[in-house]
Amino acid sequence: MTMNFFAPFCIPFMVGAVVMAVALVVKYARWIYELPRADKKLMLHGIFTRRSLEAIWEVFRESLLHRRIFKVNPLLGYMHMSLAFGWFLLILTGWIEVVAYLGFTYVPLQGHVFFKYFATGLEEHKPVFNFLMDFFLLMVLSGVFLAWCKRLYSKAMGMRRTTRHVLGDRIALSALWFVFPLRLAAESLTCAIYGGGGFLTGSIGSWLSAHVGGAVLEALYEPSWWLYSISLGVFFVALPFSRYMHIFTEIPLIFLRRYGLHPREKESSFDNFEIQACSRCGICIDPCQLQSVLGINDVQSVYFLRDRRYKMLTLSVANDCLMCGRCETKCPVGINLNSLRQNSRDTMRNIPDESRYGYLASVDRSEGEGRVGYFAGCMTLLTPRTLSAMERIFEAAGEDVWWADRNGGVCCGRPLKLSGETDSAKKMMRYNKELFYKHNITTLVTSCPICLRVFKEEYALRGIEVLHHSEYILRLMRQGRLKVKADGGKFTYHDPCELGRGSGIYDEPRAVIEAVGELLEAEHSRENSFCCGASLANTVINDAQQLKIARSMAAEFAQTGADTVVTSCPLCKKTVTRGTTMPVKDLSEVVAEHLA
Amino acid sequence: MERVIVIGGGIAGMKTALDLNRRGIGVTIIEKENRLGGKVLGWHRLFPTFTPANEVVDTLKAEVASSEIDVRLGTCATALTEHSVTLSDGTVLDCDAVVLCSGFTLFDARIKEEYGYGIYDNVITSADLEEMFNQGRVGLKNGGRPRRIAFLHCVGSRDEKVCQRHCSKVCCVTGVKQAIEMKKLFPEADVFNFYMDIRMFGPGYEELYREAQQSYNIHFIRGRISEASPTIEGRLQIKAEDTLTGRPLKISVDMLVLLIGMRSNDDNASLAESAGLQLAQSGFMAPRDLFLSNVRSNRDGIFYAGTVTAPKSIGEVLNEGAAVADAVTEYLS
Amino acid sequence: MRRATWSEYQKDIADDKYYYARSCIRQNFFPGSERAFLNILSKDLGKDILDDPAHSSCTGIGYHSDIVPLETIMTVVARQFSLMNEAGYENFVTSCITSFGIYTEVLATWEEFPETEEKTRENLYKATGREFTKPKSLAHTSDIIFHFRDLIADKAVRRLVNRATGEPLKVVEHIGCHYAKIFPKSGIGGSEFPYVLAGMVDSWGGECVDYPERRHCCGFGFRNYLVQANRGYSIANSHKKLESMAPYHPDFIVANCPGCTMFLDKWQYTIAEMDGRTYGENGHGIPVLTYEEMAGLVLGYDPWELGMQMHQVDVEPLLDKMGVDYDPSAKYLGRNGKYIGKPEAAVVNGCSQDFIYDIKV
Amino acid sequence: MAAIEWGFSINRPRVIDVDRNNLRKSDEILLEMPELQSCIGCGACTASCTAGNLTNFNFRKVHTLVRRGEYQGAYEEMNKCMLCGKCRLLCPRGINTRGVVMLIKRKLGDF
Repeated sequence: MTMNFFAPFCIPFMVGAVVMAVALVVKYARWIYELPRADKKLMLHGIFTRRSLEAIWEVFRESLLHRRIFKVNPLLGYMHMSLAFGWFLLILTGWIEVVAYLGFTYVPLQGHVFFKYFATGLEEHKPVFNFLMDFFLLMVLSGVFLAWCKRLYSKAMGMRRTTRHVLGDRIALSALWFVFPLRLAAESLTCAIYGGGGFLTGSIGSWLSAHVGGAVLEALYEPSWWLYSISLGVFFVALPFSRYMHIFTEIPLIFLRRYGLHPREKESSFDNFEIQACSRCGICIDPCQLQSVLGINDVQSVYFLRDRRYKMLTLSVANDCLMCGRCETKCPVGINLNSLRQNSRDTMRNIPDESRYGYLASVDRSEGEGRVGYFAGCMTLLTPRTLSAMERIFEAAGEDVWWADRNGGVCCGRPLKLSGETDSAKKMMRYNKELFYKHNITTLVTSCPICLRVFKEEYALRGIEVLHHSEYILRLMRQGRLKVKADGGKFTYHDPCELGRGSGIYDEPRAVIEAVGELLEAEHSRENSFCCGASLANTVINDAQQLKIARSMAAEFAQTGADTVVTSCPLCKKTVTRGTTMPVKDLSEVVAEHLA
Repeated sequence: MERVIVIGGGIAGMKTALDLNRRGIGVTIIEKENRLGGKVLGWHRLFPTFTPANEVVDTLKAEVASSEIDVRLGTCATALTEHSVTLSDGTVLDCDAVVLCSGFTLFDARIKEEYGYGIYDNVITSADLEEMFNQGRVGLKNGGRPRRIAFLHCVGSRDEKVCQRHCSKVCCVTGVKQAIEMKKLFPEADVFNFYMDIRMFGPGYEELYREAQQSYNIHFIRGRISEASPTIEGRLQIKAEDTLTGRPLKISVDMLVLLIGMRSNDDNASLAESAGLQLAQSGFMAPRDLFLSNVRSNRDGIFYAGTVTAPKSIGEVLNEGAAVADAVTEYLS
Repeated sequence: MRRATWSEYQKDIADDKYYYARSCIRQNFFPGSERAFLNILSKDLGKDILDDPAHSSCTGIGYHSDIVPLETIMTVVARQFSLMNEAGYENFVTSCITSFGIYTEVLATWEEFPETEEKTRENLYKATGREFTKPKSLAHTSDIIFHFRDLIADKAVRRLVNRATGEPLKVVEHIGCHYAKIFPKSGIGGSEFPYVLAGMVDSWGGECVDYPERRHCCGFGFRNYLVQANRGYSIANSHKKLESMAPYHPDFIVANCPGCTMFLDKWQYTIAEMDGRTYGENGHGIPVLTYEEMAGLVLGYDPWELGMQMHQVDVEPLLDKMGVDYDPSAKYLGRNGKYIGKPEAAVVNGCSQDFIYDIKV
Repeated sequence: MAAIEWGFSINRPRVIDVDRNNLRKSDEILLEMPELQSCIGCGACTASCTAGNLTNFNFRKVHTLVRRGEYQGAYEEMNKCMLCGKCRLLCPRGINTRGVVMLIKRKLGDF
């Protein structure tokens, strides 16, 4: 049997499909071409390894099933899964159906997509396909329905806020909303006139033919296919230029990530994959305290990525972020939101200045001779109780200490790096690194998580083990060098962003607290803990706003029934103190008070 | 019936008289002007709430008018004892106690001639500015709108050179208040306040100061103006040190407002001599002590209320009016 | 300008019988001025004034440069008084503002700290065998001219007006710092609005200019000038004043301090040579006069007789404006008709820098 | 120029001449961050300053000068700042001092 696979209404769809294909190929080719040499190498080394297989499995899990969204929000996960996986299955089953009817012959793309239209002359029907196609269509439609609901009542979907979109997105979104209802309409009308169809299209078709006049059906028949084709075409044209780019981009991203690519200190081509893999689902909005506490709603990661993608990023958006990492842990695509924001800031602010910080050259105000170095950090100098507590702990453990900055030192460089002045920050890092080597330390303890993070991530200290004081204290206790006595005190613990989400240190401080008293967890703790609001990463919000965040986050501590809030960051300590009437102590203070 | 003579018909005098009268004591107010109200009459709005000054004065005046208080206008006391007051026309009034509420004198800005008050057209005092507000005609002498206005704090206060060591207390917040009022009238103008210290002692004052800085963008420069000179465009060039940067600073302004201080009345000395009262170093009357007897003089039967003893804000003056009535009642019983 | 308060700052000025103390700077740089002062007093006004050859410098410059100690200068001052006593005079007038400041300061010190006066008497006696009594009145010579300003106006042959337009001449009056800034009560009109020169200008038909830097020091500043490396500070002060007065187009500057007259005059030359900047009309400097010269011109003295050829900034434009008859060819002839030499062409007198320094563009 | 070796030159005045200074940048800075105007000059920022401990960098003085229109050298001075944030913790007026540093650098630098 020969079939004609062309009708004029196919044109919008065909044009759309071609535009989309060309745009995608051009984009991906350019991004890959522009990848830094090192990234290209990683890619080549990774392609023919099992990482590619792992990537395929991840693509299935994440791009089709959206497992991570399920984890965050099952209803939202179902919506994405039904749309993505349902549509995928429709396409896949459609192809099989064509093969089943026509055997292995060449059928043009529009032939597959509009098979129902072209296949009205078929003599036999295969009910199993009718059923499956209708079933998957229903599945997609249920997703569309949920998407509509999400737009209208985001709270019903478990989201307080949903993303506000740009014009391109709205066009694509509207087209997408209509694709499947129009498909349902077109196929049902076809069934009404020609018969066939499954439980959905077939039933609607029979009902239509019974209740609607033949002339009306005839009149609606062609236009319905036209509309379906147009909505598909519009969607495809808009896709590469809208957020729907994520549908395809997440796939190469998963592969590249498996090969070890990641955003760098400076902006690079790889960032394109991450930025355009953002579906603007808006999951990052709710965790953001700037949104929930301060009502700032144009700076969250989704908007940041959008602005950066469309090259309309402003300093005030790039800088207005606590970089607490709460959104990053929730991102279903696993985009490195902080790294991207960081390298945007670098692009906007980094000015290499050779003469800068020339005054550091001859500075060395350190004292002591020990192999264990203690770096208080700038902020700890403003929380002298932490400093004296550390002194007592070192003494109790009999540790010989080299005090790097007790008499005033040089900043670790992270605050400057956070502000985007990357190259200048390196000078401070180089200075401190040389200072550490000069004094031959083997262990570097710091009580400031901000310093800790940069020591670990940037300093590359050979032969020097970097520890946060919580890790160090726990080690001393486990080695039996530090004896503490528990006294039944009730503590709650605030996870500093840079220590918890930033450096993955959650258990050590808790273990230390449990050794001296009872630990009562706040509602939001560990990965979910709130930021205190004074993060050095944010240079936009004012003092009143910082205080508001501090008060809102500290409210939870009182509800735990604890007597004391413990934290292990001098900045958090200062800030939480402003937000609560409860006593706030650094971990080291609590330990020093409980020395046996 | 006992009779108390209250010397001075400003807010302190009126408040004192009213509170005594309410206790059934006969009161005579002696006021040198031809109307009651004192210095507050010349004021437009009061810090820090921008309350119209006449709300305070008119209320007190109406209460006095509807009471049995004997008011003698246009005459002043030249001598007093605890039992009598001699008036300028030679009349001697007998009484059972005297409350001295004769207030203060505004510092004459012409003495600080380097600021050019009375010499250059647009150098005015804070009192002149209130007068302008009252008349609703604020602006330059030629009717123009000022583009840059400077306020100078501590004119005639904390200044050994004019023998006024004391702080006049209310000028700082007046300067802030007037700066805001000027900024409201002339939003396009830049306003600079030159100060030595900013002393925001009362409730809401510090908040007002901060509002002036943050919401009204009023520039505060820590440094005393040394001199004002005319420029060829008819503006005033003023010089000061920006002490916070350690650099001299000069700036041309269209208007210079001198925040004049409170000094003691010239006749305090003669009154004090006639009654054997003690004067403070500042020339103000010295109360018996600054704590439990701060409205009593060193002589029984003679009392003080208001700014006759030291610069005070309006609220403080009114409190003293109430306090002195209490002290007088106690004395008479 | 409304000088509201000057009348509150008055001082007693003797009417006759003056003992005259010369000024180091004035007699060196403006020698005609001191002669003119003596002539005006004795000849025009018929007053008794003694120019005693025995008196000396007050050593004020040395004192302000930390070279002459306080005790020494007090003794020098005491000697001058002693000479005055010896000559039978009681009214001390001094030609120099620095000296005026010194005498005022020394008298005030003796008043406040009588032991210093005793010590001075002892020192003077030990050194010279002299004793002294303090003068009855102390005045600066500009105070004397101010005192007789109306008499001079009566005798005037011309006024401070532009002959061509009939407009009053615009005058910048500059008062030496030590005239009244140390002791405001010692100057006529006080320190903020001194009236000593303004009074002369008012009486003689001119108009004073009140410009922003009116009060500023000329920049002499003793050590600032005496040490070459510091002269940048000195000239910066004159520069500031000149920049500030230039927009008012003054016809001339008059000062009562010899140092100020000298510096406002000579620094104009230097600024013109350094920067090519001049402040007067037609690319010339602004003529700077002593008040004796101003009085002399009003009284009809010959400008070369007054020594006005000694100025760095040429005064001829001013003389022309005032309609003064003078012989241009006699400018550089001394008292006996002898040629006294002529200064090089200077930028401040309208000569281009390119010409003077032969600059190849 | 002059062929005479004077041994001195006319010293530049140290005065802050507000009339001559161009206040546009200063106004822009205050418009973006009005809270800077509420500085009371207490010096807590400078006292705690990590960079100020090692150099003559004086944050309070530099931003005060900038507000008066004295921009000369302000960018270079602000470049001495390490942005460590101690000052922000101490400012009694709650001024976002780190934001001020970045703002002044942005307005007075070329970016």
